[in-house]
Amino acid sequence: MPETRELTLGEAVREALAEEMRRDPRVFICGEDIAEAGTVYKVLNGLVEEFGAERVLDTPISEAGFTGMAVGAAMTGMRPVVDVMFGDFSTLVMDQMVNQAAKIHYMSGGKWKVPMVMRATLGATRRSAAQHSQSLHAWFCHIPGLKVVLPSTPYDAKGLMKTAIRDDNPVVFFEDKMMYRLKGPVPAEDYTIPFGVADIKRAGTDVTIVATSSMVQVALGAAKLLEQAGISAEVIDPRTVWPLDEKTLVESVKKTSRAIVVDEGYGRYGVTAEIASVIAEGAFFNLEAPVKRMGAMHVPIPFSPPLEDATVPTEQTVFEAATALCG
Amino acid sequence: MPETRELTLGEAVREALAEEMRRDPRVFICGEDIAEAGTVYKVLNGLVEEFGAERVLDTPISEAGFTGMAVGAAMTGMRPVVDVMFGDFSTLVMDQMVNQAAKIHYMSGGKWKVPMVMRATLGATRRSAAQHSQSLHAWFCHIPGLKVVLPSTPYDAKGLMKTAIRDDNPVVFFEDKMMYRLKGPVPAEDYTIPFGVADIKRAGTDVTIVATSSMVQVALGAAKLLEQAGISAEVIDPRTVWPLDEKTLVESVKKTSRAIVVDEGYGRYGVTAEIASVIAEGAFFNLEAPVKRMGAMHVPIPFSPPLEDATVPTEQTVFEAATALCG
Amino acid sequence: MTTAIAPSKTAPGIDVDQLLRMYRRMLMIRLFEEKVNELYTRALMPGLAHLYNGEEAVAVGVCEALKPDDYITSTHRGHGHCLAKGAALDRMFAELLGKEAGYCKGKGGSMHIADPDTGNLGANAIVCGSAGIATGAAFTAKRLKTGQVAVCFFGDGAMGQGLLYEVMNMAALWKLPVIYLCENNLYGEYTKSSETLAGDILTRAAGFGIEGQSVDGQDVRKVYATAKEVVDRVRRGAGPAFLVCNTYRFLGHHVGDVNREYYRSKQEEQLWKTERDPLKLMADWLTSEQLADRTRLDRMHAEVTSEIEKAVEFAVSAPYPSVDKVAQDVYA
Amino acid sequence: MTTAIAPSKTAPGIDVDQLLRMYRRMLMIRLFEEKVNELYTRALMPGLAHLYNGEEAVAVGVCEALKPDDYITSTHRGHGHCLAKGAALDRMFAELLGKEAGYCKGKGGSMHIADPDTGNLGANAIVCGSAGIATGAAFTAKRLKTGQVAVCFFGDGAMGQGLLYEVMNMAALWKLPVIYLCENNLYGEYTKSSETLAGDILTRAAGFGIEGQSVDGQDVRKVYATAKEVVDRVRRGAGPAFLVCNTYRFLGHHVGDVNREYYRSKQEEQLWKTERDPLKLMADWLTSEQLADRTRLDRMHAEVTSEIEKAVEFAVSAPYPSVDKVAQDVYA
Ligand SMILES: Cc1ncc(C[n+]2csc(CCOP(=O)(O)OP(=O)(O)O)c2C)c(N)n1
Ligand SMILES: Cc1ncc(C[n+]2csc(CCOP(=O)(O)OP(=O)(O)O)c2C)c(N)n1
Ligand SMILES: [Mg+2]
Ligand SMILES: [Mg+2]
Repeated sequence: MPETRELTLGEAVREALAEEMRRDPRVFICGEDIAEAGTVYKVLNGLVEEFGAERVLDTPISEAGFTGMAVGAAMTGMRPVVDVMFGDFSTLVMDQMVNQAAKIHYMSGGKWKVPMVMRATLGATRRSAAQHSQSLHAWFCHIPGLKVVLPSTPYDAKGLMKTAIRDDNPVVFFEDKMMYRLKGPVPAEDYTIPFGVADIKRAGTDVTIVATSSMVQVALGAAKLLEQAGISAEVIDPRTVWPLDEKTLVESVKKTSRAIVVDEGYGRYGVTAEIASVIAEGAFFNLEAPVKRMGAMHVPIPFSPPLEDATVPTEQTVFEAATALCG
Repeated sequence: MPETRELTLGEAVREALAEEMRRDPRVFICGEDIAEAGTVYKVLNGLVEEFGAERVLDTPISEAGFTGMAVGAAMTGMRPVVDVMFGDFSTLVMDQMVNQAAKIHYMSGGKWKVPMVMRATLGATRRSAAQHSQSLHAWFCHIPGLKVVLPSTPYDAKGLMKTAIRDDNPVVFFEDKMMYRLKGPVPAEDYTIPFGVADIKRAGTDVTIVATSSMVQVALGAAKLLEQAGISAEVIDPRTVWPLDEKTLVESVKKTSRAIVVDEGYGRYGVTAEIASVIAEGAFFNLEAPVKRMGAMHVPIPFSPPLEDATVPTEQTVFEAATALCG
Repeated sequence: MTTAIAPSKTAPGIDVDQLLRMYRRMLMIRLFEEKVNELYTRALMPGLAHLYNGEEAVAVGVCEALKPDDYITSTHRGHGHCLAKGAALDRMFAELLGKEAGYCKGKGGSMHIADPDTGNLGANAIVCGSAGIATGAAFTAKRLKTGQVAVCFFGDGAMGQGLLYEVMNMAALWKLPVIYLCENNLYGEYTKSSETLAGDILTRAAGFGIEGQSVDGQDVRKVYATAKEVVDRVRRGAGPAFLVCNTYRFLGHHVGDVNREYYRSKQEEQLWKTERDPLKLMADWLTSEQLADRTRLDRMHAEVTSEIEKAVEFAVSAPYPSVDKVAQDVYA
Repeated sequence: MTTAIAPSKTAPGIDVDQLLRMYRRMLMIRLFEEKVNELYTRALMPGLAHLYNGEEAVAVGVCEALKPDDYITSTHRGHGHCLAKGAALDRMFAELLGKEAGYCKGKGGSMHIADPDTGNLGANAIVCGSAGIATGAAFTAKRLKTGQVAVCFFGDGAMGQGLLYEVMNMAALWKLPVIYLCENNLYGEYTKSSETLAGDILTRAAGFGIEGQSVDGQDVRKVYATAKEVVDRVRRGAGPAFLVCNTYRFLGHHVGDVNREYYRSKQEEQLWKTERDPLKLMADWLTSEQLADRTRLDRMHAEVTSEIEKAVEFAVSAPYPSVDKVAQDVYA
């Protein structure tokens, strides 16, 4: 029987990277404080020891520069993984990711390819304040040419990271900071998870909760509370928000006739809007109530703990929203 | 009787800027090729002659740098207007606009203010290819602390620009390149248009078409075609996508029970998703069909004319969508 | 209070009050940071903080050369800058604890202290994020002819950010009264600057037409003297300047960075702490020059300690903002 | 075909074939651009184009020093680079007209010509947008030990973009085989570079530890000789280099920029066109050195003209891509 261990999400990401680096000598990682330091969250600990400083490359604090360098390296035969320490610094790499990486394949009529992965973190409630707590993945989803991955379990993180590295396109991979220590079973053998395939994390019949990244655990917690209240919630994780598995989401809502979309990005003009629209259209004749959207409050994330805690959806608020919806 | 002239949208923007610069010595403009050249679209022609090179300031090709400089100038008493030649270069100013301008008021507990305007262009079909044709305003709408303006007529452009300059917050103002020569009546006397107030550009009863910027003209054209087909379309322009006048949109759809949202940004994870969600929620019990979303195709904008023309909504495609919706 | 001494004992244009004030400010920062570390260790402070221990002479020497309404921008390692520019201890602590009485009503925290009253445009958690802001403040000062200057503090790590070069170019073109102040403490987080910085910092500034110089950042008198000269020159309209202060952070990158041996040796730290401590250097000099005796310095230590205790007490017992405040201050 | 001449007449290591080839390439670019202008004027070309007239010696001299599989990145003003690196006239024109037979199937257009077969990583419509890409290509070359070099072409305007400094720093740190090639034509769009560029370009490079030099960009022999030396050095592993080619664009910023007197004088243009035309300079030299006579050059002119005519014909009559192609090539 194949071996399955409990790994943290951070370990799962590291293992995926290590295995891919062993498999393919063209894979390398670059970013700030990733070598000896193993990143600020220690996710990459040990990699420089195994693969050396040429493949686990500490860069200057030059997000645009090293992302741009990765684009060129990807085009010419390498498979770079770029480490952007905080997703908030996405602001600095947008030109390289959006005007360059995302468009080069198309602009060149399909001749050049940009097989690279940009890893970044997302998520609030670490008391890191407004410039270190954002979840800006919606920006990338908006851009044709990019794929956007939001793993929510160690198993998914490993499988999706491998798929990302083997993909011939630029892939943006967001890891929730608060989930790095989340444990879960991860097979030891090689496996990948295809993009565009949602995962039903919990089956249910009364309400569909579509949740991404960190919010999957929140949704599962809420589902437990709901169960006690006699409401059966189905929790679906799209895993990749682009490509988006519209079919699975819509099918579920056709069955449950009620939906909540929970994402840690800002609620306005964000991921919840797209997913809610997809559901509202696809399950139009089945919906018993409007799709409920839950994202971060439309405020810069505050530092003060009681304020910060109020900005993101919680088990309790999701529970309340679901009971209201089903009431 | 107050004088009203026909001005182009470009002239209306220039007039607003000139009047505000006369009114308030703290207002200045900076950007590339804006002084003697008056911008690549000649929108600012004549301003440097009237206000001098200190207030109409040619900068190096340093979008991040001069936007950042404007943030600091705004904080300390000036009222900068930043000219970002193409909205595609938004990629370069995201850190200054999003991590700095948008958050400083909040992070400082309300103490510092950032009264600045960032002007940029949007829109395709000028055969400018993938890096000069995007409409990236959705990114800014997603960010608390910013306001986002999309004028669609000379009248609106002038009144909204004045409001933007007098606003104490960072405002992002997108002008459609293809509309600079659009003519319309503009009063000569001072007026402003409040943010967050949608404008019903055409009254109708059968279907609501919410359209932004360039798409307003497209929607109005489609409405004429629809009229011939016996369908009465109401065309609503939100004018500011943040703050968003949800009430006017929802009220209209409650009346018509059918809605189309048309925006030139990419269709996925963009402006149409938010507006469609707002309508789907607010007019849930009145909608006879799913809200139809129409945005740019999910492809980098191609250069080749027949391909490019296929990427954006047109009078014809909006007409077809509306007839299908009402059929 | 001024001890009578021969003027020759001090740098030209600097009197004993000033020297003692600088020492006191450095001491205040040191004890503040030690208290922050303690609050963190005792789990009384939310999040993290980047301490300034070891670098006190830089902020203090530079800010001593500034007028109250001159502008500064600060960094993630910003407590020292804020205090040196005149921030009050109690509101600093309150902000670090996320309390309503803090400088930013608890919304900013350690990395975002801002205060218009002391010309503090704000600390910034984006490395180099404030280079544009400082340049813009200088732009305003020049346009409105206010006579102010702006000092942009940043670390050696910020030399990696392209923004810096964009704004230096503009500042030079337009002769803006801004001073780019690089605190070169040899590390960016857990990586040696020598591994991330090619060429030479001052030549970089020169490439943009900006005069640069460097100074021993552990000697507050030298920092002050150099800063004074630079600030005066910039204020007179000579255009921007670049000043490198060579310094060292005694502690971790942030309060949680305790095991540092994988990126720098204990010996190196020890050497700086014993030989190059800005407080010790200044105390020794003050006493050897007989500008102050140990008793006096000890008394000062006691005074500052008690000020800090009071400030912490204030902050600890101050209330959090009520939750409804979360949606305020998004728009002006 | 080689004329027998004393080797002393040519630069060391350069023979007559090469000299004539360079002349022919320059001529090809010149006539290509003239045809583009004509296509625009006759409303046969969609959009705009940024012509390279006057700067031909730069692309040709530099690319002559490269191997076929060396990399280049190009700019909005990129036709010259692409042709110099070996692009075919017909597919160039086809791309400019948005035809399926173009280098990018019509999807890229004038500002995005790319071609793996000639090592062309792509023109870029973002000023300085390809600095990262070129540096990354050099990174690959170094890692895979392919012996390739990468040349990053950009204009003086790109000196305003922070990205350039970020990647120069890394290229210097890691000794990457990349050449930053600044085409200094004195203007960025409608603004004089002297108004937007503080300090000194070569000092900037030096600040990042990169050796720089500048050369007369109108003299293709000098450009070639300098580029050859630089390319060889870089290829040998000396790390990145910076080369400024001083040049001038004879026409507008783009084809529509016809009235230019508000930003530069007719006299200035005239002077460059008459005194500093790279084609004229080279033709004069070739004839005065008796390496080629006027008849031969005229014949060459006729040949190239007819090649261009054929290529244009091909492009004009080639079909547009069918509309269903619009959704292809978004993802690999
Ligand atoms: C743009 C950006 N990239 C990365 C970080 C993460 N980070 C925070 S501090 C730091 C090191 C900064 O080093 P330096 O500028 O030398 O300041 P020091 O901490 O040494 O005072 C890094 C990489 C950040 N905050 N902003
Ligand atoms: C980032 C960015 N900003 C602005 C522009 C608009 N623009 C196109 S070309 C150009 C001038 C470029 O000047 P230079 O680099 O000197 O090249 P040249 O045109 O002189 O060859 C500008 C400002 C752009 N394409 N990209
Ligand atoms: Mg440092
Ligand atoms: Mg130029």
